[in-house]
Amino acid sequence: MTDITKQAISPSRSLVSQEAIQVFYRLLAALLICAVLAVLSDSFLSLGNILNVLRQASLTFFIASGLTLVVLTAGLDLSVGANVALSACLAGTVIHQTGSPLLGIVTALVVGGAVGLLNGVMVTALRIPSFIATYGMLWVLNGLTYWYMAGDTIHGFPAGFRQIGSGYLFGLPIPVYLLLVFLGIGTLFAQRTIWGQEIYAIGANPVAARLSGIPVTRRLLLVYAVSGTMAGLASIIFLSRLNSAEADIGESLTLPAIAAVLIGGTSLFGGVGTVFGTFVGALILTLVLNGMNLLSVSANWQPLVTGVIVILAVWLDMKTRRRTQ
Amino acid sequence: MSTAAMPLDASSATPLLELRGISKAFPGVKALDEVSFAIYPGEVHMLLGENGAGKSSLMKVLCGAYSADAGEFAYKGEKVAISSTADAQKLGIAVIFQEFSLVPYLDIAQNIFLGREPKGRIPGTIDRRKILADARRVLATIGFDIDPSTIVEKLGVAQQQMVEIAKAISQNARILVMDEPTAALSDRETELLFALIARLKAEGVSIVYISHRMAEVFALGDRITVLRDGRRIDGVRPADVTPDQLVRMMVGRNVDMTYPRHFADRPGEVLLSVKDLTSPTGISDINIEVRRGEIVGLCGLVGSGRSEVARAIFGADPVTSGEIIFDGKSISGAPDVAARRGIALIPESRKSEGLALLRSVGDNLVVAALRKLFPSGLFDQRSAQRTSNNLIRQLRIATPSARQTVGLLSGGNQQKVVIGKWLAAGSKLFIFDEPTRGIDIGAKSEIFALIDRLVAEGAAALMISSEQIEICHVCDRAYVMREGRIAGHLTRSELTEENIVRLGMHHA
Amino acid sequence: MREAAVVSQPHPLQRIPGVAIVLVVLIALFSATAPGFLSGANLSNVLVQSTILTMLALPMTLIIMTEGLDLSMGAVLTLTSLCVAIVSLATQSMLLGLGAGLLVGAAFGTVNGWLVAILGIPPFVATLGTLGMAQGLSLIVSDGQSVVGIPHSVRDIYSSTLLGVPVPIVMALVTYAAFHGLLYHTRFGTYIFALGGNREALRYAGLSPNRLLIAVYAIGGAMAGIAGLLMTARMNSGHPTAGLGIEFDAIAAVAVGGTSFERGNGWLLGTLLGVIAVGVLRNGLNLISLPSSVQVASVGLLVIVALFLDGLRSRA
Amino acid sequence: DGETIAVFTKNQTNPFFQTVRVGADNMAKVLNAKTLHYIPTKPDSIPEQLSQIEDVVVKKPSAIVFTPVDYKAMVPGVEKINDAKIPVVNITDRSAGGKFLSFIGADDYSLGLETARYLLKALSGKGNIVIIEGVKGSLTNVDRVRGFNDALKENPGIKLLASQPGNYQRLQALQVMENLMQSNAQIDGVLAANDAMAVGAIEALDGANRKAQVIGINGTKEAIDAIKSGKLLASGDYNGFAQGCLGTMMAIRALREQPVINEIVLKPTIITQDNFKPFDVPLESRICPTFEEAVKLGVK
Ligand SMILES: Nc1ncnc2c1ncn2[C@@H]1O[C@H](COP(=O)(O)OP(=O)(O)OP(=O)(O)O)[C@@H](O)[C@H]1O
Ligand SMILES: Nc1ncnc2c1ncn2[C@@H]1O[C@H](COP(=O)(O)OP(=O)(O)OP(=O)(O)O)[C@@H](O)[C@H]1O
Ligand SMILES: [Mg+2]
Ligand SMILES: [Mg+2]
Repeated sequence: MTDITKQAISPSRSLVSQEAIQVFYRLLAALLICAVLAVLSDSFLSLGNILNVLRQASLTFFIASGLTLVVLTAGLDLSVGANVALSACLAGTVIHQTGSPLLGIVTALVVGGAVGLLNGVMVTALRIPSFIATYGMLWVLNGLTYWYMAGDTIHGFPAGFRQIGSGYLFGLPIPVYLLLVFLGIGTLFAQRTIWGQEIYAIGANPVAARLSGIPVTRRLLLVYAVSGTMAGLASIIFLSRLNSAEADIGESLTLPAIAAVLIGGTSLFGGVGTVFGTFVGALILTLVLNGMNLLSVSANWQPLVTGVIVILAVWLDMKTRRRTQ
Repeated sequence: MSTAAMPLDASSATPLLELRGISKAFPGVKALDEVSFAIYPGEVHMLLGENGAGKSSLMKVLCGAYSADAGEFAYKGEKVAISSTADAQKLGIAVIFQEFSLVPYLDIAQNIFLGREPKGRIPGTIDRRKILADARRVLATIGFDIDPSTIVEKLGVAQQQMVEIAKAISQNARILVMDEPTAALSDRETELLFALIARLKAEGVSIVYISHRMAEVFALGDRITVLRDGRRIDGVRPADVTPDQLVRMMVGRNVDMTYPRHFADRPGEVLLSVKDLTSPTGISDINIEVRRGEIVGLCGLVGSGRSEVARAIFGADPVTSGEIIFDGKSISGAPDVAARRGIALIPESRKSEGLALLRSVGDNLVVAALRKLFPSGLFDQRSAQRTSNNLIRQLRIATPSARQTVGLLSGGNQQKVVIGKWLAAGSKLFIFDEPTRGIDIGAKSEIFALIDRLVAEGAAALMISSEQIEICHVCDRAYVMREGRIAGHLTRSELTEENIVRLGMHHA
Repeated sequence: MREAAVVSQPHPLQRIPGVAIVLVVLIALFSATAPGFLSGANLSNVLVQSTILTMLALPMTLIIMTEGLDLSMGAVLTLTSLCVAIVSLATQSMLLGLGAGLLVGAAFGTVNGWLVAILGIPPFVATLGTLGMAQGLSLIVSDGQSVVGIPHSVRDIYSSTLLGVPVPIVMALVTYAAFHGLLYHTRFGTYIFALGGNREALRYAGLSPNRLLIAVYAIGGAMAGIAGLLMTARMNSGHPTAGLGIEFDAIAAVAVGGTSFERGNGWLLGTLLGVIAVGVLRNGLNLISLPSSVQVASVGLLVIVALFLDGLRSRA
Repeated sequence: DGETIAVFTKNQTNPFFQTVRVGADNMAKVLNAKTLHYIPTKPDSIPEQLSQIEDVVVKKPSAIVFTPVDYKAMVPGVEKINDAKIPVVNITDRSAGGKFLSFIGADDYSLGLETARYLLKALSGKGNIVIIEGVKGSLTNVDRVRGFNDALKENPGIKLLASQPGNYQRLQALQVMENLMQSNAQIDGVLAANDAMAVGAIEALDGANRKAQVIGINGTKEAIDAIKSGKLLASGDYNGFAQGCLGTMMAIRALREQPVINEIVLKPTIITQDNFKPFDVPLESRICPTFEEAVKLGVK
């Protein structure tokens, strides 16, 4: 037996996985940003502000968490923002017409999920590259929403419904609880179920995954549907938090969500990344914007700073990965 | 095959190129450990060793693709530096790589002369007429009759290998390295290649030849260098050794190359029965039966449609008509259905179809068995780790740990991982498509022993191999394919290389 | 054995992408339903409107062939357009303006290439980052305001004609010819195929894939600079958000034009067809005046239908 | 009769432009003409509006009612319309160049000034204020914010804490407001450059259980509902409906060779709890002003 095989039998020395290390680095970066902000601004460390950051991060996270799964399969979903807009507008209408928030929530989830499923069908059955298919879908959804809303705003929802987005429970905003719940579910799903493992395998090599007996088409449909459903969920949070919906709300949501996924260390080539990383990515992005608000930095600088952070995050990720390998 | 030039006496001439004390380490692996290696003018120098012994790495160092951590080069006795492929090319070194280095959407001519295109009249442009003419000439010298303006993407594996050879030849190299050039070639092309080697050698070109096929070693080699675990073990001449001795040097122990099997007296019940199978990929009216406890061969020439049969049975390709009955029940549909019912396919291209190259060895080993290992649907990292460590031990996969990225393993060890993942899945029927391609002799016998054990325990195997001798050694019986159809069936007693070739050829 | 030399070349018709079919259908449809669609003035309209996108989609084709992507193109176009405006305003010279645009564009392209090739950052991420930077710089240099009062020589680029052909069309044609020659008849073009198809092959051939890659991205940036001149000329002003998002149109044109995102399989003529299809669709819908929401959905549908047709044909 | 009027607006998403379009449609119906709407598919896209102009010039509508997406960058487009000799009326944002039959718009500066004054009066001239700006560089935003600031100058007792952009977007305004509340313990008033941002700011205040007087601009339905329920102090009415009506009216009158008014700058109305009733009706059932009323409006 060769030396190399002997090594193989001895149990692997490092107990912590590569992914855990990468997420740890990210948390460190987030803490560093916090430290800098705490020095620069007195109000940063107040409880209110921290809850603020968490609540703002939660919206990005809901969209980005579903997107993470899609990106893990080496796909992309550019339609999430437009999906949020359509789901929010339809759900808003249903709540208005029926007075039932529950029906509205169901509508948003169903619409969001259906749009996601349709994306999945385009990617699997029609074999259109996801990047292009979902870009097409983005405009189709925008067209639908614009037509449906005709420039109107839907607003004013029952107080109970509004609690979801703006209420508090034991001093914490309710979206933060939702965030923790979905962070848990997402992490368990990706790391602790065989479906999650299959998704990683598909992202790493779809052909090999298929020939390993993984039902690739069904898993991809699932992943896109989940991404769509999470967009539907985000639309609920949006509705209940802003108490209104209009056609253009999705426009500014997609790129930050993608940025959060990337800052979180998920690779666009598929097969690498974690939902928790995405959470930290959303947190970093929100912290930076929050900091710029607190320090009254001109908004002109925001795109530039975001761009630099995305590049820096991915570059550092690659650097640290190579070193620990 | 007889070769014209006599092997040179190593002591009487200065080597054309000498590598001294070359070391190269990758994270977790010492690929080369103070290897010295000399190439003399006009010789065919065989480089042997197990999978992962460091052969390809040494050649990559030689051609400047990898830079060595330590060691030096001497060209005709003078010290030189080879720090880039350009340096190597200046010294007249050309390589036929184990992994193809062709560009899919360029034509054959552009591929052959990549980086050395004849200049056109306008600066920066290519003289199209000249490049085609030159390519035609090179293709003619290797006896490959094809239009050089054909896009490489459209070529089969064997044809691509021929282009690869043409590309290396066209550099008028003084040292030509061939890394397992015949692994993808059929007999005809192999013969062409051997004739070419003889001609080049007569012209004084030195050839370094890496192969896992014993027959080639003795047919072609003037000298043999054996590597093991990144170290040079010995340099010998073919006349001075027996195959068994060579294997011993490579593996460090005795290996029985007749692959002993426990043939069952009585075949078991029918496990797979394929009836009149036709598929759009070009196979028709296939009738095959495989019983428990059997290894059934599927042979024929490259392109005869063996892989297509395998894929159709596994559900990877669609089926136009016919029926596949597995374990008493009709089966149709996708690979996931077949896999769940207990069929395993070890595909022919491990890199593109068999492995997730960027994932770890462990991840790849359990991927086909997830459903079996974790029936609850809940995945447990520890138990997955245990399974993969067991497989690594059982298959003697050379890897620093289950966490190693599978793409960094040597070719043979990658192949073991592909086979390993189906062992964990507990399949009943194993379809092997060229399971030993690129695998060293030691590993080969291990794999055959493994297959033997599987079928002895009640599984069955359908095995595709281009090496007829393997089919003859290990199969209970075999089907021979020709042009997408079953041309004949050979029982154990009829199973000889002559019979396979006779049935497989045109108008036999 | 099968005869080695028999390799079936695809029928030339097989190369026609779905978008060509869609284009023919659209032209037939609009000719029948939209009065004035076939008039010379309108056709010239469609072509002139497509020029800026053409000048971006062609280099985008090369970039996608290297298995890359340039999301920053729209933002860089915006920035170069502003640079053209600001510099030509300050110097009253169109050429200096163009020079500034080219310089800034090529600089951004080079940075993209450097990030992708040297730092090894995935193209999507690298160019998403530079998108933000270019957008930020646009806002900062203009402080969010339009730049007006630029010299007439700039504006004339867009509105004058050469031998009766509008100058933007001439520029686009020259660009197409240049890219065609570059990709199919030069060594550099050959290497672009190799950058996406098999980068190792380049390395073994003694060429530096990194330098080539940087060059490809730099060309993309420089083209954004030239397109920036057209854009400024068209608006007779510079504006800090004018070009945002156009990169997606360029990518869509490349994708429907039959260039795949893998293995270096690119087709410039297909890209041109894609650009024209987008132009014809927008123009025709304006002429028959369907509800605006239909127009919003139309490009999305075009992309999906064209690629769906491609999928059907490749399976048949 | 039967003239087609091409109406150009900036986007399909802002409720304000919907009121413009409905106004134009209502007026066209009254005068027996037809409208065709041209709206960029990407909100406020300059190249798209330029292309639409080029396409429309081929189609040759009887007249054009035009809102430039950018008042400077669209000048070449307007010149194209002029070259094609199609009569064109400028509404909402005043174009920096080109020839128009008339201009119908609101004065963003006085709108900002008056609305801010109303709020400052409600605060009795003292307290802490934040401004939430619209899209940087857009004409409407520049003038509105200038109006806000001038109103602040008249009240030395007022302290301006911050002036941050919310890009006319509800969510961004909400988040900006949340963040500003962290660094400022006491905020008494919020000047928002449109209603969507004002409502976003109110949601942020509600969420933090804090109170402040908020004003917005546009007089949208949602703002009126908020005024009704006492959450919003006031909204400056930009009168998009009247702009759409009057723009179309002038275009059609010019075609029919009737006299037109060269310029109408609608005076700001501050919609408050006291006067919201007339605005609280569905758009479609609102009635366009007559020419006689318009004449009165046109008088400076
Ligand atoms: N780029 C690399 N990074 C890390 N390890 C590598 C790399 N290339 C080779 N190795 C390791 O170096 C060792 C030697 O590999 P090499 O490819 O030279 O073997 P080989 O003798 O050619 O084997 P085979 O017969 O299977 O082709 C193996 O253990 C392999 O895993
Ligand atoms: N002579 C040839 N001309 C063109 N293509 C060929 C030729 N030979 C083989 N191919 C291609 O090579 C691939 C392998 O052939 P195929 O799978 O049909 O045969 P096989 O009997 O399974 O051979 P293998 O032993 O390589 O698996 C196919 O894609 C086939 O199209
Ligand atoms: Mg090797
Ligand atoms: Mg085969």
